[in-house]
Amino acid sequence: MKDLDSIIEQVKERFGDAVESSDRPFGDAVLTVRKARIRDVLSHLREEGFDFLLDIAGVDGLHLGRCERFEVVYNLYSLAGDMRLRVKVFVPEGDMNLPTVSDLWGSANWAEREAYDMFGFVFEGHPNLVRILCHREFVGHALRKDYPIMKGQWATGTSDLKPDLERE
Amino acid sequence: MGVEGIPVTKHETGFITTRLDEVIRWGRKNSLWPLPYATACCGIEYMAALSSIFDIARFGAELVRFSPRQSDLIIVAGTINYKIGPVLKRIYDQMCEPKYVISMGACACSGGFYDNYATIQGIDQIIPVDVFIPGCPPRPDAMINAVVKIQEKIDTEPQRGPRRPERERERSR
Amino acid sequence: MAGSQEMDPKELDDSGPPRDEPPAPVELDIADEMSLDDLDVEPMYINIGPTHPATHGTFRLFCKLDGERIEKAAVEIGYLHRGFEKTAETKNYTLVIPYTDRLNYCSGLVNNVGYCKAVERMLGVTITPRTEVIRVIICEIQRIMDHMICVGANLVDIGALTNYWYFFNAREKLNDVLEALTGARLTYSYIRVGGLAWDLPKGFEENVRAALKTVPKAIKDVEGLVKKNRIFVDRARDIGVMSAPDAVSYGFTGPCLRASGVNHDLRRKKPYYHYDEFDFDVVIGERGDVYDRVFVRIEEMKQSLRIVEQALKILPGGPINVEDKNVVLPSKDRVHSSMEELINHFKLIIEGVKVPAGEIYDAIEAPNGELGFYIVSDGSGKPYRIKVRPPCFYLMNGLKKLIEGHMVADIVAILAGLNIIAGELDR
Amino acid sequence: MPLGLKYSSLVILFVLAAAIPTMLVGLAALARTRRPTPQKHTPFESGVDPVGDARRRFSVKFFLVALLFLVFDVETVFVFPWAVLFRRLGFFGFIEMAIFLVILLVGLFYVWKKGALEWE
Repeated sequence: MKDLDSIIEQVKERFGDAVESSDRPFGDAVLTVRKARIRDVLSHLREEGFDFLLDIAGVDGLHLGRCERFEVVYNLYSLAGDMRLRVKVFVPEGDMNLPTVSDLWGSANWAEREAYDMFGFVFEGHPNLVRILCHREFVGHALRKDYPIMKGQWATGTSDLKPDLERE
Repeated sequence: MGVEGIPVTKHETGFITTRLDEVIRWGRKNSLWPLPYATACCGIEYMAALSSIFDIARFGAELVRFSPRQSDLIIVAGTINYKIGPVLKRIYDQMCEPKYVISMGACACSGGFYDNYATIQGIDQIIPVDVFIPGCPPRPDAMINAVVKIQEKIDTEPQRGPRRPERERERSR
Repeated sequence: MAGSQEMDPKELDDSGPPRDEPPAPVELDIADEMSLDDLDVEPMYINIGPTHPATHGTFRLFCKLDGERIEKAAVEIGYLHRGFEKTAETKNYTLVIPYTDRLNYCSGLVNNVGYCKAVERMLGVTITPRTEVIRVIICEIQRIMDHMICVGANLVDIGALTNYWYFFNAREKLNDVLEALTGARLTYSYIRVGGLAWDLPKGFEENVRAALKTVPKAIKDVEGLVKKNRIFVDRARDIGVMSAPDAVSYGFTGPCLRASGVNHDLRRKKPYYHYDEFDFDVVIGERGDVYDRVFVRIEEMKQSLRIVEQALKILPGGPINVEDKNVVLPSKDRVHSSMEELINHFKLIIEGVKVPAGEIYDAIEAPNGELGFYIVSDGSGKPYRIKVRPPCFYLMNGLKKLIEGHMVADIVAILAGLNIIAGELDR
Repeated sequence: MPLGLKYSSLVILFVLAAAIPTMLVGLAALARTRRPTPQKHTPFESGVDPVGDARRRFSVKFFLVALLFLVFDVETVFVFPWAVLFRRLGFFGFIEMAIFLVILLVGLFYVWKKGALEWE
């Protein structure tokens, strides 16, 4: 099993400019990848032994003053090599779609639905991209920095799940 | 027949006479079947209240029914957010009269410390509530005290005929 | 149509076939024209909604049934979404601690420890040995209590009610110990960034040992009732089987992953807080069905008992808080006496702990699995973004694959085996 | 013994059988507070909008299970009167009932082997 640095080196020279930077804040390995090649990097890492996709975290960097506003963080873990790696993607506000990875890992299915529900990332190819936490009549995306914290929205009824059966 | 709390007149031949209302009140008071609307942490404290140490069975409220048709006391234990609001409203509507509501815990009473876009700030915005229990989560004895308060409320109400017609001001959204 | 000869009765009685030879069988070839599957089978849609004994009030299943067998299922959650992550962005680091209590409310202290461990690593603060061992003790006690609620509720859903009483009585004894320590029964908020709120009360060790005596007895009672019980074995064996590769792909962690035979336990893989010094073994199941999940949890309770015994033996003395003035509040008497401590006290309270800018992911082995906190901080006293990695979310993600093909009655067993806690599921 | 007295226990049985349900329902009708609302008449489906109505075709296997239950339930109905007179019937009654039970046991094994008890 290769160790973490050699895998990062391998990803760097294989994908070249797609890998923007790789640093180690507080000791965690983080790889920042360009949006265009995110799916290839992730499937490559999947073959490298990162069989756990622990979490997909969306971040709205409105006040952090970064190059792009949004950011999606894939949190990977390799069971055999006991290695943790975070792959970050910067997503501009205008173009929010990303390729889905729900066919690589089963856990991505709901993680992407939550990122869509909370931030509005559109994951192309996701079998059933609908809201998961807020109710289906919710307008807007709750965890964006410009969404007022106190703006509650009433739900008039419960959602009909029959179309969900076929899509999933 | 030593059933305390019921005004009875004893006759030498051993049978008693009492008003029908009193018997109905005694029956209802001591067999409140709760519908545990336990969504969050208060649900665990509600389970503790059901367990044999705090033992809510002493007050007759132990038989937990999950269908609104068979329950006459709904205990909302936990946070009610905008997604489950319509469900709670429908369950309350489908309960048969006479029905009582206990709002258990700060989240149910006033939204607790979740004052944000997701939580309904108090279930009395959607259903009329009889007894509020403060606390996050309230101790099981506070839960039992609420059931006793409901029983006292039953004591002071007419048991037959239209009940609280004016109270049914349902601000359904 | 099928060649049915017209037999008029007159001809039948005199020239009928001789008595001993049976009449030629009439082949009815209706069967092969109408095969079974073009009978118009009408699927039955059933909704096992939020208010249902099996769903503990907070999630909803919509199933397409063929008789009793489930063909397709749609799972909907979000009925306890309380906006924790949005509210946490408006609170400073210390004020978020009571919110983490309500994530997995069956074991509040483990969430506190997980959150504070992430923040402490960001601050670069190493906590005192006494606090580490105290955190290990209360985390293991909470693990026992969480498993008790899960297994108790699981067996109630399957129908074995008495185990619920056995476990809840033992749990009350443990809860009294933690109530003496923290003052609360469920939402403890006892851990602080950089240490603990206050030190252990006198006689804590004896109370813990006395309370822990009731646990093996309760476990023995429940195992006696359930381990070889024909009904339970039929309801739980080979029901909701999750193979190891699928469990890994769906992000299963904790008892449900170990029940599928994968040896992954953060306390062994990435030992924190002296876990490598305690000898306990990681409990592994073989088939990954409901039976294994229940009994992996029961075995884990026994291992946690061993850990607490060993931890109580090596409990060191010394301070419980880090000697770092911009992390931990100074003690009250010094605040009243010296001006500089007073200023430090107010600065810490109002602005909160100043965490250096950056991002971190730190995970802890919670009773349900790997509970991780991904914290982004912009250097101010308030966290910029907290993303919780809830183990239940990914267990629930795998539920659809678990129940399809099973019977409606198995949903209840599988659901309860996963121990879904809504506070952590919907945050 | 006059005719009426001989069958008096039967008459009392019918009177009780008629009296108890009517008394229960009657008292309930007397004591309850009646307030029919449209929401109360919608079917309860765990709190969400009900899907379809209850009059749907369902699998024949349910009918099979119901039939099996009926057969063995009626069997127990026959066993009760026998059990009451067990002493007086003596050995002859025992043999009679044993034959009756064996026949039904054969039926049960047949059903078991045919797999009607499993759901599939």
